Amino acid sequence: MSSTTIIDLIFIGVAVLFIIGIKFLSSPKTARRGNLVAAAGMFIALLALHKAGGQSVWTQGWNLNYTLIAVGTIIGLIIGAIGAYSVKMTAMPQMVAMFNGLGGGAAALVASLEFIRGAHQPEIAGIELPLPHDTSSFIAGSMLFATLIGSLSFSGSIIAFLKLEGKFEKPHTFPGQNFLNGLILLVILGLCGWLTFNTTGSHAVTGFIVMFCLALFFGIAMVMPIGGADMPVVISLLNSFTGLAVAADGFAINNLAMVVAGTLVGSSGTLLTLLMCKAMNRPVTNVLFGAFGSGGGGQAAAGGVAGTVKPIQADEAALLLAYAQRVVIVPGYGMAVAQAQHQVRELSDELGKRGIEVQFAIHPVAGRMPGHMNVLLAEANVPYDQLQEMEAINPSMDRVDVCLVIGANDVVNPAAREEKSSPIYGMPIIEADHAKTVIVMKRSMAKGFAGIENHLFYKDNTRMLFGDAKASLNALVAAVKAN
Amino acid sequence: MSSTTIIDLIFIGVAVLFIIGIKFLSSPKTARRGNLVAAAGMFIALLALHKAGGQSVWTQGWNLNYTLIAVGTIIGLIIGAIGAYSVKMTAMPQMVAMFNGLGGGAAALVASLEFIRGAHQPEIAGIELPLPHDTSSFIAGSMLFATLIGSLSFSGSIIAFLKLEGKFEKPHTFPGQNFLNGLILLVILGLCGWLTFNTTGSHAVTGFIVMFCLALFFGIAMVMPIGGADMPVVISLLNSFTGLAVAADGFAINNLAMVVAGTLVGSSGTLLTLLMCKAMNRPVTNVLFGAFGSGGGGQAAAGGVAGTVKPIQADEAALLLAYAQRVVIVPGYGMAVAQAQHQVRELSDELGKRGIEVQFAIHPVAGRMPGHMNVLLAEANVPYDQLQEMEAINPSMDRVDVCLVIGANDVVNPAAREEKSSPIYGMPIIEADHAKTVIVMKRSMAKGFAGIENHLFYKDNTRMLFGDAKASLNALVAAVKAN
Amino acid sequence: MSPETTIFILTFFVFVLSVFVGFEEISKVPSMLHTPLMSGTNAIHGIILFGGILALADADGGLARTLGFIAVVFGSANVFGGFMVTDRMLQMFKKKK
Amino acid sequence: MSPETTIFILTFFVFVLSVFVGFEEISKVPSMLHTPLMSGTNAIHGIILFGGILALADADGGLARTLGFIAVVFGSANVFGGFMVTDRMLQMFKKKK
Ligand SMILES: NC(=O)c1ccc[n+]([C@@H]2O[C@H](COP(=O)([O-])OP(=O)(O)OC[C@H]3O[C@@H](n4cnc5c(N)ncnc54)[C@H](OP(=O)(O)O)[C@@H]3O)[C@@H](O)[C@H]2O)c1
Ligand SMILES: NC(=O)c1ccc[n+]([C@@H]2O[C@H](COP(=O)([O-])OP(=O)(O)OC[C@H]3O[C@@H](n4cnc5c(N)ncnc54)[C@H](OP(=O)(O)O)[C@@H]3O)[C@@H](O)[C@H]2O)c1
Repeated sequence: MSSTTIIDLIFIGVAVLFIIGIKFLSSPKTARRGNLVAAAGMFIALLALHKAGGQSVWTQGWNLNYTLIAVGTIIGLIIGAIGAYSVKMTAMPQMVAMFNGLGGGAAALVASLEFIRGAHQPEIAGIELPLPHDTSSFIAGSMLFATLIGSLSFSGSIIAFLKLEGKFEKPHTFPGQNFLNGLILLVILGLCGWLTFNTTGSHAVTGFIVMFCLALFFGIAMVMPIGGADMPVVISLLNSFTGLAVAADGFAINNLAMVVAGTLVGSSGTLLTLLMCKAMNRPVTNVLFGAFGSGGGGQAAAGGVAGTVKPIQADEAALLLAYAQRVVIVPGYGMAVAQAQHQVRELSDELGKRGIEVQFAIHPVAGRMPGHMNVLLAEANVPYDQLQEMEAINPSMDRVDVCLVIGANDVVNPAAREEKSSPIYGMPIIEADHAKTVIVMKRSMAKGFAGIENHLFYKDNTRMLFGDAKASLNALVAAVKAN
Repeated sequence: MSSTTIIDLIFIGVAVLFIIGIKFLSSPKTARRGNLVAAAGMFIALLALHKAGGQSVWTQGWNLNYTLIAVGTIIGLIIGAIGAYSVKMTAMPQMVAMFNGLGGGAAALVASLEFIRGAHQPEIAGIELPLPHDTSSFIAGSMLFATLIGSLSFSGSIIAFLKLEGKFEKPHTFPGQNFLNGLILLVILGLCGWLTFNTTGSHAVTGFIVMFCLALFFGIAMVMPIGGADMPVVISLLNSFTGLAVAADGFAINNLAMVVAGTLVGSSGTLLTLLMCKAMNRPVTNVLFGAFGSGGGGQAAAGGVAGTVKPIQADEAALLLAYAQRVVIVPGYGMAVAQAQHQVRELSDELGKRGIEVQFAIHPVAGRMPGHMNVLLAEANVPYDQLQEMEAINPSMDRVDVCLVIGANDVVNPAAREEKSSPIYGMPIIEADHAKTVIVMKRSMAKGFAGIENHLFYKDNTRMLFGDAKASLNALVAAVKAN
Repeated sequence: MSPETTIFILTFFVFVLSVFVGFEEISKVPSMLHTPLMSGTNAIHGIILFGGILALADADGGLARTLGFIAVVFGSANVFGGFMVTDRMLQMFKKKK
Repeated sequence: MSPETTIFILTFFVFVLSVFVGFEEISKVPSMLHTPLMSGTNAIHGIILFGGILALADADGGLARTLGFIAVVFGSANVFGGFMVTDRMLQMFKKKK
C-alpha cells in the first residue's frame, strides 16, 4: 500500500477516535477519557497532516511559511493554555465561547483565502481541487458558506463572551429588530448566491469582502438582543455553526478529516442546543428571537402577591436544621452569584456530623449553564454521591424535614406545575414545597431569571432567610455549631 | 450534474432511508412505518440500479439474461409472498431464518461468480473494478469472505429453520465436536488465505469450490449442536453474518448501496444478538458452544424437591379468581405450545366483566422468541395497554391477589434471584411468588427450557392446576361464568 | 494519490461509519421488538438481489447464467418475503381500540 | 462516471453518515454533561487549525500570509484551549473519595 493510502487510513482512524471521544463524552463515567481520546485523535491527525496533493506538510523544505506556522501555533497554544487554566470554574462558558469564536474566525479566514486565491487565478481552482467542473460551483458555495457561518460565529461568540462577562448583559432590543436582521440576512444570502456563480474577477473579490463584513455584523446583531442568561444556548448553537463551517472548509480544500470532524460537531451541537432548550422547556426560536430572558438573573423589581412572607433568623433556621432527620439542599443561581459553594459544603458537613441525612437536589437548568451547580459543588469537594438528579429526589420530597433553597427561584417555582399562563408552565421543577419546612435564602423578594413571582415564598411552610447567601450560610454554620 | 451523479445521489438517499427505517423499527410506535420506509428505499434502489460502469441496467437492449432476471425475480417474489402470508404467527422466526438463508446463499453465489470469472480471465478484474492493484487482493479477500460467510449462513439458517420446525430439535452433540469444528474452520481459513493471493488458474477454481463446500458443511456443523430454543439467537447471528457477506459483495462489485445496507445489518444484527443473550442473561459463547439449552422446551424429566405440591381443581381456582380484585396473568412457552391465547383472552374478558383488574406480565424472554407472547396475545386481540413489561409490574406484585402462571416456568423461577449456583442466576424474573396466591397451569412437574427445578411450585401460596393449558383454561372460563 | 485509491479509501470509510450508525441505532431497543427488528434488517440485506441482477445481467455461459439465476431467485425471495413477513409481524403490534 | 465525481459523491456520503452518527451519539446525554460536551466538541472543530496550516503552507504574498497566520493562531487557540478547558471542567466531575 502506498504511503498516502496509509495516511488516509490514519485519517479514518482519527475520525473514529473523534466519534468514540464524543461517545465517551456523553456519559459521566467516561467523559474525561472521551476528551483525551479526541485530543489524541487530533494529535495523530496533526502528524499525518498532508496536502490534497498527498505530500506531507512536514517533509518538504523549511521556509518562511513554516516559521510562521510554528510561531502561530505556539502563540495560539499559549493563548489557549492561559485562557483554559486561568479562568474561574464559573467563567468557563465564556471561555468556550471565546475559543469557539476563534475557531469560527479561522474557518472564515481559510475559506476566504481559498476563495480570493481562486478569484485571482481561476485556473488554480482546477488544479487545487480534484473535482469535476460540475461541482466547482458546489466548492465555491461551500467556501462562501464557511465564510458566512464562520465569521458570524466569530462575532456572535465574542458578543456572547462579553455578555457572560457581564458587559451589557441586558438584552438590547428595538422595535423591528428581527425585521432588520432578516433584511441583512437576505442581502448576505443574495450576495452569496451571486458569488457562487461569479467566483472570478475583482467584482467577486469586492462582493466577497462586503459579504464578509455583513456576516460579521449580522453575528453581532443576532446575539445582541438575547438575554445574558440564554448565552449557554447561543454558544452551543454557534458551536455547531463553527462545526458546519469547518466541514464546509473541508469540502473546499478537500480534506476528509475536516469534513468529518466538522460535521460531527455540527450535528451533535445542533441536537445539544435543542436538548438545552428542552431542559428549560423553551422552544429554541423563543430563545433566539423572544424578548424573554429580559429578567436577566434576578435583577427584576419585586412584585406583590396575596399571602404573607414569613422571615426567619439564622439561629432559628439553625435550630430547624439541627433537629431535622433529612435535609435537602436546592442550590440555584444565587449560590453561584454569592460564590457560596464552600459555605454550603461546610454546612452539609456540619449537619452530617450530627447524623442528619443531607442531599443536594440538582435541577438540570439551575444556575446559568447546564451542570453549573455540579461544577460549583464539585469545586467545593461535595461528595459526588450526595448530588441527586431532580427526577431521583422529587418522589421522596414529602419525606424531607427541611428543604434549604439557596439562591434558587424558578427551579422551585410551583407555577411551573400549577399556572397554565406562566411562561415556565410545564418545566419540571424540584418540588421543594412538598417538604415539611422550606427555608429560602435570597437577598430580597426579587424575581428570578424568568422574571415571575414565586408563590413558594408565600406558602405557610416556607420561611425566608434574607441576605447574601454567603453571609447567611456563615451565620447558619456558626449557629448550628453553637447548638 | 451528469445523470450518473444523480443516480449516485439517489443511492445516498436510499442508504438514508435504510438508516431511518432501522431507526423507526427500534421503537414500537414507529416500527411498522420503519419497515415501509426501508422497503421504499429498496424499491427506489431497484429503479436506479446501474452497473459499476455507470450505465443503468434497465436502459440497455433486452436479452436472454433480462428474461432470466425478470423470471427469477418473479419466482422469488412468489416464494416470498407465499412464505410470508401463509406462515402462522408463531412460526415467523423460522420464516425469517429461511429468508435469511436464501439471502446468504445469494451473497455466496454472487461472490463465487465474480471470483470464478476473475479466475478465468484475470484481466477482467482490472476493468470491472476501478480499483488500484494494491487493493485487488483486498477485493479477492472480500469475495472469499462473502462466499464463506454467505454459504455458512445459508446452510446454518436451513438447519435453524428445521430445528424450529421441530425436526431434530434436540441438540446433536458428540465429544470433541467443538474441536472438530475448529479444525474445519482452520482448513477453510487456510484455503481462503491461499486463494487471496492465488486468484487465477484452475487450481484457484478447484480450491475455491472445496472451500465453498466446506463452508456449507461448517454452517451445518455449527448449528447442529445448539438447542432448538436457542435458535432465535442463532438466527439473529446468521442474519448479521449475511449482512456482512452482502457488504463484502458490495466491495467486490463496487456497489455502494450494498456496502452500506450490508454493513448496517451486520453491525445492528451483531448488537441485537448480544442484546438477546443479555435478556436471557447468558453469554453468547454459552449459546453457541455450551451444551446448555439441551432442555429443549420443557420435555426434560421431572425431578424431586423437598416441599409439597398442592394441586387445585379448575372450579376452586375459578373461585379464587372470581373473588380477587387484582389478577396478573404470566404467559409462557406453554401457552404457545397449547395455542391457548384465545382462551386466555376469554378468561381475562370474563374477569374484566366482573370489575376485576386484569393485567398481563410479559417477560422479555418468555416463550421461545423475543416478543413471542406479545405476538400471540396480540393475535388474540388482547388490548395493548393490558400488557405490562416485567420491570413495570414487579414493584406492585405484592399487591396482586391472584397471579395466574400459564405455561411459564423459568421466567418465574425464584432461583434466578436466590440460588447463586443456578444456571439462570441473575436473570431478571417476574416475581410471581410475591402475589398473595399463585396458580400455575402446566401439564406436569416437568422442567422448563433451562431444565432446572422451580421452587415456586412448592411454595405455600402456590397451587398447581395440572393439564394442558387450553383444556384447563376452558374449564376455568366455564367455572368462572358459573359463579 | 490515484483517484482509485481515494475511492477505495472513501468506500472503506463509508463502511466504518455505517458500522457506528448500525450500532448506535440499536443500542436501546425494547426486547419485544427484537424479532421484528431482526426480520426487518433481514429484509434489508435482501439488497443482494441487485448483486444477483448485476451478475446475471452480463453473465455469459450456462454456468454463470444458472448460478446468477439462482442468486436472483434467492435474493428476490429474501427481499420481498422479508419485508412482507416483517410487516405482518408488526401489524400485530398496532394498538387495539 | 469520472473518478472525481465518485470521490465527490463519496465525500458527500461520508458527510451524510457523519450527520447521523453525530445525532445518534448525543440523543441521550444527562444535562449535567451539556456544558462539557459543548466544550469538548468545540475543541474538535479546532481541527480547522490544519486548514490554516495548509493554507499558510503554500501562501504567497503578504495578505495571504497575514490572514493565514491569523487563522493558524486562532485555530491553535481553539484546539489547544478547547481540550484543556474541557479537561479542567471534567476534573470537577471525577468521583470524590
Ligand atoms: N442552567 C442553564 O443552562 C440556564 C441557561 C439559561 C437560563 N437558565 C434559567 O435560569 C434559571 C435558573 O433558575 P435558578 O432558580 O437557579 O435561578 P433564578 O431563578 O435565576 O433565581 C436566582 C435567585 O437567586 C437570588 N440571588 C441572586 N444573588 C444572590 C446572592 N448573592 N445571595 C442569595 N441569593 C441570590 C435572586 O434573588 P434575590 O435577587 O432576591 O437575591 C434570584 O431570585 C431558570 O429560569 C433557567 O431556565 C438556565
Ligand atoms: N424468548 C426468547 O427469545 C427465548 C429464546 C431462547 C430461549 N428462551 C428461554 O425459554 C425460556 C422461556 O421461559 P418460559 O417460562 O416462557 O417457558 P419454559 O421455562 O420453557 O417453561 C415452559 C413450561 O410450559 C409448560 N408447558 C408446555 N406445554 C404446555 C401445555 N401444552 N400446556 C401447559 N403447559 C405447558 C411446560 O411444563 P409441562 O411440560 O409440565 O407442561 C414448561 O415447564 C427461558 O428459559 C428463556 O431463556 C427464550
